[in-house]
Amino acid sequence: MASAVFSDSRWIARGEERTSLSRFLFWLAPWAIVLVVGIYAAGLCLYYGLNQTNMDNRFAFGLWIFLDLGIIALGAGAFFTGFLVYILKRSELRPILNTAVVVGFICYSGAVAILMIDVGQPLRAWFTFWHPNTHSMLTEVTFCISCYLLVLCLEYVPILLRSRQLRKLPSLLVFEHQLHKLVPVLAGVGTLLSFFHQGSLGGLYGVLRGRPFAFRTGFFIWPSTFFLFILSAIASGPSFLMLVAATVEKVTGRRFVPQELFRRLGFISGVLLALYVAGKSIDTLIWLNFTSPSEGFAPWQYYSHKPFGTPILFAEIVLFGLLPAFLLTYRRSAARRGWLLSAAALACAGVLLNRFVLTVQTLAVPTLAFDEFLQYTPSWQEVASFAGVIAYGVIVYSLSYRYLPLFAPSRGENTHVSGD
Amino acid sequence: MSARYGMVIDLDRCTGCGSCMMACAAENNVPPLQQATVRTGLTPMLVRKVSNGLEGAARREAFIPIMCMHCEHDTPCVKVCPQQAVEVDKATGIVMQMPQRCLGCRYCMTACPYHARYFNWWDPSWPAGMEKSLNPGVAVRMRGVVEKCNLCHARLHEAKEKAAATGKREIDPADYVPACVEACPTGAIRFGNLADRNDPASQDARSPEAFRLLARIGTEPKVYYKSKEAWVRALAESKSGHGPETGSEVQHG
Amino acid sequence: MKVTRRDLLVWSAGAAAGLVVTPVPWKLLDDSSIWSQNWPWIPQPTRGPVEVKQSACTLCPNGCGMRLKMAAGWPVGVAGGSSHPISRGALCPLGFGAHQLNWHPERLRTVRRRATTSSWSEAKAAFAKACSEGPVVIIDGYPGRAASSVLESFNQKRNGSYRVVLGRETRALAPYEAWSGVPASALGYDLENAQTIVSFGAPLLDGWGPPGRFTRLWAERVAGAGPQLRLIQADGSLSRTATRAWRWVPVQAGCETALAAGVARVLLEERLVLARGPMPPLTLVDAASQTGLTTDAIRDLARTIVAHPPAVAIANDDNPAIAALNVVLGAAGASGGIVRRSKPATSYVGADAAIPSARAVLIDSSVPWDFARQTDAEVFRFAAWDGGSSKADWLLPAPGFLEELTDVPTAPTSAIETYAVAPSLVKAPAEVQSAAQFLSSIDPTLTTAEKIIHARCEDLFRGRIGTLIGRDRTSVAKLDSVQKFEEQLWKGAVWVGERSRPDGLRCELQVWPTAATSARPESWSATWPAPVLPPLASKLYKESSLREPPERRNA
Amino acid sequence: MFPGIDGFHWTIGHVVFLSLFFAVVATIFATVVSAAWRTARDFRTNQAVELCWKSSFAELPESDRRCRHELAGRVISRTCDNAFDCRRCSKYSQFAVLPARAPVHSLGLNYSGDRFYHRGHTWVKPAEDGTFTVGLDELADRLVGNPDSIEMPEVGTELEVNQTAWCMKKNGNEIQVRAPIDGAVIGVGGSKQGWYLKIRPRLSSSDPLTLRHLLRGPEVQGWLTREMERLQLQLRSPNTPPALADGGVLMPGLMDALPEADWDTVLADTFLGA
Repeated sequence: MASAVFSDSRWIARGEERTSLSRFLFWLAPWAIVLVVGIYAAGLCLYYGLNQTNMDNRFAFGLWIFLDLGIIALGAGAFFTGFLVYILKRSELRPILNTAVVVGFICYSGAVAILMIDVGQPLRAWFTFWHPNTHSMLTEVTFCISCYLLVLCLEYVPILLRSRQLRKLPSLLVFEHQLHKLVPVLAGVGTLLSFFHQGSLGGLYGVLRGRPFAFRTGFFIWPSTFFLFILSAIASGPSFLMLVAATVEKVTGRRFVPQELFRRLGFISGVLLALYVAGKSIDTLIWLNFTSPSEGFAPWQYYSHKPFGTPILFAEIVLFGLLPAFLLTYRRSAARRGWLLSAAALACAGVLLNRFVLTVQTLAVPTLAFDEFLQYTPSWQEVASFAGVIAYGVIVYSLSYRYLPLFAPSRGENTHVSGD
Repeated sequence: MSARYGMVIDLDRCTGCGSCMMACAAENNVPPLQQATVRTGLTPMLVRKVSNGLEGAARREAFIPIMCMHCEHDTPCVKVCPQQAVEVDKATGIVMQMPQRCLGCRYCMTACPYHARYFNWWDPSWPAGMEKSLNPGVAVRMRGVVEKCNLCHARLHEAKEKAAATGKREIDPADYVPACVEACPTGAIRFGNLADRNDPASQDARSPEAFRLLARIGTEPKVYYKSKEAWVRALAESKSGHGPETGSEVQHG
Repeated sequence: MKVTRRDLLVWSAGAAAGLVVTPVPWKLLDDSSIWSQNWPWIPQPTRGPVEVKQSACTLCPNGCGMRLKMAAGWPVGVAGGSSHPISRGALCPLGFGAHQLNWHPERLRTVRRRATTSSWSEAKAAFAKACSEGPVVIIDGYPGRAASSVLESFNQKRNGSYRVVLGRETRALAPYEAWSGVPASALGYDLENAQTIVSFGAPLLDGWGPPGRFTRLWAERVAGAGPQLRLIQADGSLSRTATRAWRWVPVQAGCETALAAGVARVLLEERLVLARGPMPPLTLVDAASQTGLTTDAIRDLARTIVAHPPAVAIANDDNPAIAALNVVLGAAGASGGIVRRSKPATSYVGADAAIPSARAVLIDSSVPWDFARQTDAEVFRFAAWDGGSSKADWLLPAPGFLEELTDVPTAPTSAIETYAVAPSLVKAPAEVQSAAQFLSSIDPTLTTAEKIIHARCEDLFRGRIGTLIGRDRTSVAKLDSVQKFEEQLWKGAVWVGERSRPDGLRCELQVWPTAATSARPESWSATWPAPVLPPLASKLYKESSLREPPERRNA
Repeated sequence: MFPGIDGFHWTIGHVVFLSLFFAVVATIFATVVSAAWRTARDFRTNQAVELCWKSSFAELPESDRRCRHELAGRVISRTCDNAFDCRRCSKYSQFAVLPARAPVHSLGLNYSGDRFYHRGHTWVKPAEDGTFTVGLDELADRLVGNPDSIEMPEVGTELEVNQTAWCMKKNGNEIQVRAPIDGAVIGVGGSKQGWYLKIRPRLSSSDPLTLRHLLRGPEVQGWLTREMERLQLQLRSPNTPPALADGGVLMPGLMDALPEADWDTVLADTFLGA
């Protein structure tokens, strides 16, 4: 009887081999501890206010905004894979689709959770829906992210309902079936929403006329960062999915994703990354030579503060841009799993560095002649909340992997039944 | 008749005494929290010390009061606030911050090139009994919202009420003087309606000695500075505007 | 009917969906945000009828005019009294937080005897016993008030000593008292008529005399109305006054004496002055090497000083060399220089002089907190706030800001006589008592401060000279009754005497004085006698780094 | 825009932005509502049972989805793509005429030729009066032994093929037995009676479609062989004693004998559970 209590075998999808529950719990335990500490830190911030952080009036955005921008960029794989599978009918990407949805769900829910701690008055967050300022990029971000999180939840529901125990309930099973048929609609909506909020997250900084390091001119109401953010997000999204899938394969010691699919993802990522690097380079040149000087800022100034020297610009464009783009698309390097994954990691690091530079360096460099370059070190509460979100992601993914058919091939179009 | 309230601060007359900061904080019920630092404080009016970067007998220093510049064009903070907690009052040109609507996202703070916006990092509190000394015209801001100079809007409100009570449509300019202007012992701050060409402040703003900080960004701030000294006027531009050789390395505070 | 798991799921899903269309979640959402706007722990300002009162700041001897906004009987805002003839609408930065001081966390509210709680009756018994056993010293930090005369007369009867602690502006005038016999407390600077002011480290723009007086004058002259005022600041560092001065003379810190001697030598050698004075023994080369300037720079400085007369030198403390320079310049007893005010004044004995052995020392609350003298006597310290680490045997809670009626005599350095009254505007806590009240309760024959103020008003009214400056200016001679005179004063008007006659001061100086004390560099907040700063001020100085926060407890 | 906001004014931006936003929100909600409505419709039109079955079928491992003709050896390899519903299979008649080549060996189980077998381990036996008797086959019987409790449908219940016909509980495991044929329940038996249900078929008993989807003859032999192989694999784990004799004979009351085995999986595979 004891084994029945402590065994979760009846929750594991039939025919799937999973490690023993004790090993699984042993794997989860450290993450759970990190998550609990993170929740405690977040609770401190909510109860005592943001004085628990090391942010200040100049560094009004800190680690958390970097985290938000970073994980939302990496989570772009969800909408982009959905777009490729459902809208462009690239069904060879199906095996990675469920992982993409779960990763997207984790990234977006984590980002929204952190945002709720980051704002000083979370109880008033809904004011944006009540009296929005439509000129603000943040309004667009708020609307799109909340809607897209809803979409991701709805995309996650069919996966969840296919868990072994839930599918025993006929109503849920039929609902799952019907919802699954409508998922292409959601994928379309998700694509639209993601396109706008990924862009608006870039626009968030690009419109800051008062921060010439970030300010960009652009097209109509959108600064160039709007488009660069979309490009970099969809370029790094597939790379991140590759990394997640490869990590799962490494941890479980099993293979779920055909090597061919890795290559395919890498190629998509690489081509987009190359496009992004080209766009970013043109944008940087325009900004250095026209936008910034016209506001009275000589561009060398931005790079005169350690550690934000020109090496950062080089790293952003060449080391984490051009190099992985080449490795991902070049036939011979892409054929080697090690090269492919290293390049994917570089691409993800590149997008993270870009978000870091835009959030942190923008605030650190002086604007007024008598400003000084400022430094900011996050407090333990900020770091713990940050780590908590990562732990949350690992836990949700691990649970999803263990109990939900993430990589099950059975749901191919051929075998999926049509109800009518 | 819409006004464009603004001010011209004569930096040659500013002795850096800090009376304006005190008067501003007292008028606007800024809590006397002792935990805050230079970077987390609430100083809607902040006097900063600047120098020409030289040492010894050639060194020159000046004081520069920084406050909300009430930008006229493309006001950075107004544009970015997601929920209309900042608005430019069309009748006065005052950039109004409404703490009751603010969710504390601090996007406006990153948008402001003058760092003139402050976040309430702590719950406002006063030593026991001191709440009796709070200015009844100004609401206390709660923790988690952004605040800044509203050009002593409560005083404008009072002046309007007074004008209305006496049946006048326009306020008497003498009735509306922000606390910092009133407090300055050297009269370095000249406040007035910049839209009125005869207003002394408006005339001062047009003098060749007048300048605005980061005017090239193009936000048309309504706070002007003036100085006879060229190195002080050079503060208008960013450090880079002149290249590295001017070395106007300036200490903060 | 049997409830299955499926039913439960369907019900909860239906309930969740149904809840959304009811007003409940939306109302909760709205209420939560309203709650965030009205957090109960956030203090709300007191509402009540608002009125404006004119008075004077009594926190230091400068007695600046103050305008108080009162709501429900409590002061809620402070501004300068613009009609005040000396302060002219200015206050020091600390004054803008004066109305919060009475609620300072370090406010004294109980009688304390060596850190243990005691009572007024015990304190009285102890002091009365001390009085009967031996002489008593009373130390006053703000002489000239009605309360001061209560303190003085208490001791006159008992053969005790009355000592005062004077500000450095008044101390700087001490040499003239020695050379002319005119009490330093009767002397002032006729800055309004000066054209060149050479300051030897005196913080003229940063807490010297009434804050409004020189800064206003300087601002007007800088702005170009009236002849330009040349402010030459000899200072060891680029002080606040030096940054704004017409010319900054960077000298070695503490070498003001040598610089004064050097300048005087040039003036006399080159016959740049009409007045005669003793030749300083210091050679120009020595003066140059001591001050770190070149001899040419000192020569140039001397010529610049006399180029634009009248000129006056201002010392930061009791420095006879600088006073001697004024004698050489002819500024002692001249228009634009050091003048004697019209009203006769008494000569005070400074508390710096050795305190005679006494049975007890009573220190008034106006004496700066850090004033401390080695004594075996029993010390009775009055104070409104606890500045920390007091050696006094008794700590007696005194009234705070505007909690008792007091009069405001002429400010130090003023060239003109003034008189004002600061009525009690704020309700004092029940436990406080001023030193004058304390002594009156021991010796009931003493006149109360209120009666003395009445008598002084009567004197001024009878004198029929001067002007009463309130909402408008009224000549005293035109007033019908002393009641009207008093009524105006109580409402915040200031009595101003007649202009001083420059010839009231004559200094006899045969030999160049040997340097006595060198000026102690004092913190900018040293002029603030209260042991604590307004909490708002200490907060702002911490948050702005505009100044070093003063090194005081709770500052 | 909404109540209680002072000084709010409409601009073109609001109109464009909010129309877009609400269009998106409306689409999302329409999707959910549509899915829910379709679900309700499926239940109303009795399509839910079929959908559930098809969904469960899709979850079966490839090895459990073999075509009956492969089991009978008529074709070499064929995966059923019709959810075991041969009544609608276009290929049925094409393959059914081929000669069967099933291996013949004793499995130690009794299977009679006059019964038709459902893949959910039930048999159907036609009676003279045109009704059918339904019972658990011997493999299921040996697995379950004596169930702890049985929940039978009421007489008169209309059953659909693959719908849950009755439920049994054994050692905390719930077993849902699928109905082998369409029809109304006219009699209820139990484990002691040796049969569980008497059913009057929806179509006439002579209609070829009534029983077409059920296994018979050599197919049963091939099917059971694979089932036994599966069971053998599933029950052979390091911490369970040999469950089956080398000859592959099932011992009765296997669930009681091997409480440690993963019965949830075994039962789900055996009874084509969800």
